[in-house]
Amino acid sequence: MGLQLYDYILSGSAYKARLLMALLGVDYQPVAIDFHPGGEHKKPDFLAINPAGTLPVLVDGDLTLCDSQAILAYLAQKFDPTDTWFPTRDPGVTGRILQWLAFAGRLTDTAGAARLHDMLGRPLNIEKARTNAHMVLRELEAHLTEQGFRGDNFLTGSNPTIADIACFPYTALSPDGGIDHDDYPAIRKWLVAIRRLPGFIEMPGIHRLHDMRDEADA
Amino acid sequence: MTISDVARNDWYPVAIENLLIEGQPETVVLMGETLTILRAADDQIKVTAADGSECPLTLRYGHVWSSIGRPEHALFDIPEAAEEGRRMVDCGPVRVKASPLRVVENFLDIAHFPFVHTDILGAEPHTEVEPYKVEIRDTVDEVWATKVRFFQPQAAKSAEEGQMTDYMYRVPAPCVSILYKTSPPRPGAWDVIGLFVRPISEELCDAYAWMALYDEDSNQTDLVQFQQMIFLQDRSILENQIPRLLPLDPKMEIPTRADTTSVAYRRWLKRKGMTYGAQLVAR
Amino acid sequence: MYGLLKLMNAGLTENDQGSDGWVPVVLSADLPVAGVMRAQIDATQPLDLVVWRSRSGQVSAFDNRCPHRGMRLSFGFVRGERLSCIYHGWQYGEDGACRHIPAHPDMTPPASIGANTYLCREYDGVIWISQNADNPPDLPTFGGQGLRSLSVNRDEADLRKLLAETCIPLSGAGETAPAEASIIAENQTSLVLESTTEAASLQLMIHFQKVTPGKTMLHIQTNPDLPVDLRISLSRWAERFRWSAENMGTMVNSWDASAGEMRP
Amino acid sequence: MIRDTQPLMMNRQTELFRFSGDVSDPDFLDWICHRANRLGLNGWVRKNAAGGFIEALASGPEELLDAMELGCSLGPITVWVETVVRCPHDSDGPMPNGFKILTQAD
Repeated sequence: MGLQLYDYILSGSAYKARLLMALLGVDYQPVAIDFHPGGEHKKPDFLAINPAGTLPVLVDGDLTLCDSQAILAYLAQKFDPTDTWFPTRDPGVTGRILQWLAFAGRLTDTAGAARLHDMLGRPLNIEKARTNAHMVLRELEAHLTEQGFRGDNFLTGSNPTIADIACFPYTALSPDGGIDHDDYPAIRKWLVAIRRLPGFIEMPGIHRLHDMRDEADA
Repeated sequence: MTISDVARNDWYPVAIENLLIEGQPETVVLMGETLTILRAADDQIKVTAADGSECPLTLRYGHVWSSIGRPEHALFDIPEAAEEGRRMVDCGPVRVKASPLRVVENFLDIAHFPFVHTDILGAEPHTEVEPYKVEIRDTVDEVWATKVRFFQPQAAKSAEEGQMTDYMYRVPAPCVSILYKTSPPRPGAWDVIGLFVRPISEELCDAYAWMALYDEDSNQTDLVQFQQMIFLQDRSILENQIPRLLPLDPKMEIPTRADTTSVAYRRWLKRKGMTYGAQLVAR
Repeated sequence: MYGLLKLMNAGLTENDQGSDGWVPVVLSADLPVAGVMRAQIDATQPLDLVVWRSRSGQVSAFDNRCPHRGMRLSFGFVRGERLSCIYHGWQYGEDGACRHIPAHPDMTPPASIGANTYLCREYDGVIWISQNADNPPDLPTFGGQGLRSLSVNRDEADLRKLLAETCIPLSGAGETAPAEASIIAENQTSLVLESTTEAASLQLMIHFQKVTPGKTMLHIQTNPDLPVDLRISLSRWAERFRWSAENMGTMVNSWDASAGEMRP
Repeated sequence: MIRDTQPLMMNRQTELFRFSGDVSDPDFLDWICHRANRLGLNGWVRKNAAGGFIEALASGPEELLDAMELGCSLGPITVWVETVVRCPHDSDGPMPNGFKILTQAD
């Protein structure tokens, strides 16, 4: 049996796994979980798979992984023969990638939470979440600005890694939670760079780049 | 602000019937008023206003319907809901920071398919909207658009190539739109997709999608998530139209023939005096 | 001797009345080819604009509102020399005129259907907007390099005051005596900060964009050809300035030791 | 801003529009004129006092005449357009350049 991904179409975290598998050309079997409105992720059948009741979950044979960042690391290690998505030979590079994987969690807790509030009506102190999300986005903007000085388009270098995939969804989706990108020119350029990657797939709230289909101008 | 009678005295969705758990009240806001929905131990569902008074109640199409006023009419009928062989799918509420009327109007629009639902409901270069028929049916006081055809790149999961798909649209109430669409497994029949909108305020609403499909194969959750995917593609559009209220005076806009349903809907709202969620003077 | 580069022409004098009516909205490098962005300008009539760059590099600014059904054009996309609305794909040329309506592909739209346009000029690494056609651009010349833009939740006047009053070491760590920066030129849109030591001279030009009440965007340029670590130091200086401004305090007068070193 | 007038490739046609209903608000004429100018149509609009309706002659491509009908059928909030009747008009006389309001004297 191949890979199975317990998935929810509107989950930015599940999208991380879908996106990396698309970029790596990995086949998998999606299993849709009725997160909303059914709340299936908190019901016994699903809790038997992931007691934490969170999505996504990746199952590969006997292995079950319940954290989107861990899933990215696993997929890259197992399926990326070029060793560019999660290079581990240089401890400094590995350390920096792990730092951004942890940072992705802060995006989920702030911008991701604001989105769940605004989109699905989940209870939250929304003003606080938005303020905190802007603080996190300012950190990301500052780092991407410095990467730009170095001539690097991505979080840890000139190539994308799982760090970029981990931070991309909830940054790109933040307008769904009332947090726009007007103040963040470096983030805007980075989001476009990721959307231009060969094999990129979209999700609701992240439209594709229609400009890639260029037309002859009349 | 005062809420016009036509807005007050109508039915709105307040909950999904199946998801109400006995003894666990849910609260929602309907046009600024907080309502509590409770399935009691005797399995009876009740809707109560903040002052404790009981609100009108109708259970239909998988949803709990209520009102902050006194509806003088029964909830609109969807005859297809009673047809044998259909599968009912409740897709859940999605919140949108826009006028409920904008959400309904967008649901009536096909010209955006190639740009907003790319490669699903539409695809360039198949962008042309052929003339279709729109009428306000006075006998039932509803807006109908018929003979709507649009190119769909992948009408069914099994379909290899795109094809022209037929649609009909029906607006039986200001905050409700019903779409009829060629059923892939039964080419002669229509699948029915309803959008039931609850105004929270004039610029904020919850939209519940509901489907009655001829489909024996698909996984229920896959169907729900397909519909959520489509609606969430629309959501960022709806939240970024200026103004947030739906203009009843189109002075700042340029409707063309492809917008005929939109104009008919707005005319109908104007005639009914449905001003909740509407902008009266163009700015 | 990068630090000794002089401004070729700061373009600003104390008496300069500035370029009335022209507002900076983005550094050139932050609006790449086919880029589309939103810019808000706080004015008597607050503006919500879309600013975009065509394939050939031309920049344009319109009201951020599709004439068809009001969708924000900043969600749109650029193909060739046209901006398309994301909602129904209506296409507009750089002059704002509608060129194509996908739902009616055989019709040539009349020139009278169009987006409301603004003057948009790219000048010396910054993109400027004006509503006033009678007012020719008299924009600052700096000849510098874009550093970054950042938003600050304070009014422009507060920021200018803070910049004027505060001792701001612009030079990097490792200097024996961090120099104080002073404003050497200022006009209505911009100011130039200079910091000179024996080893180096640094200039920052800061252009102000009033975004909304209480919010200002700073578009910052520096001397050209600064090394990466110094640019990082200056970017971090800008962050510290923002922190200071937003927290009502005075500028923290110490250099972040983790910032880049300045090596003569 | 001055724009080059584009050549209209489509067949231009001329139609007479009659808007009836509660159309007495005098500002409706301005509204119609504004709409026609926005659509680049040539022609005129006037009040037919005797008939209690508004009539307009408009010339342009069919799609834009349709847009004219749609926009005006909704109109400003002070107006209720019950019906719009359109009929082709063989106009031998010169059409005005642009669109204007005809007063009773015209």
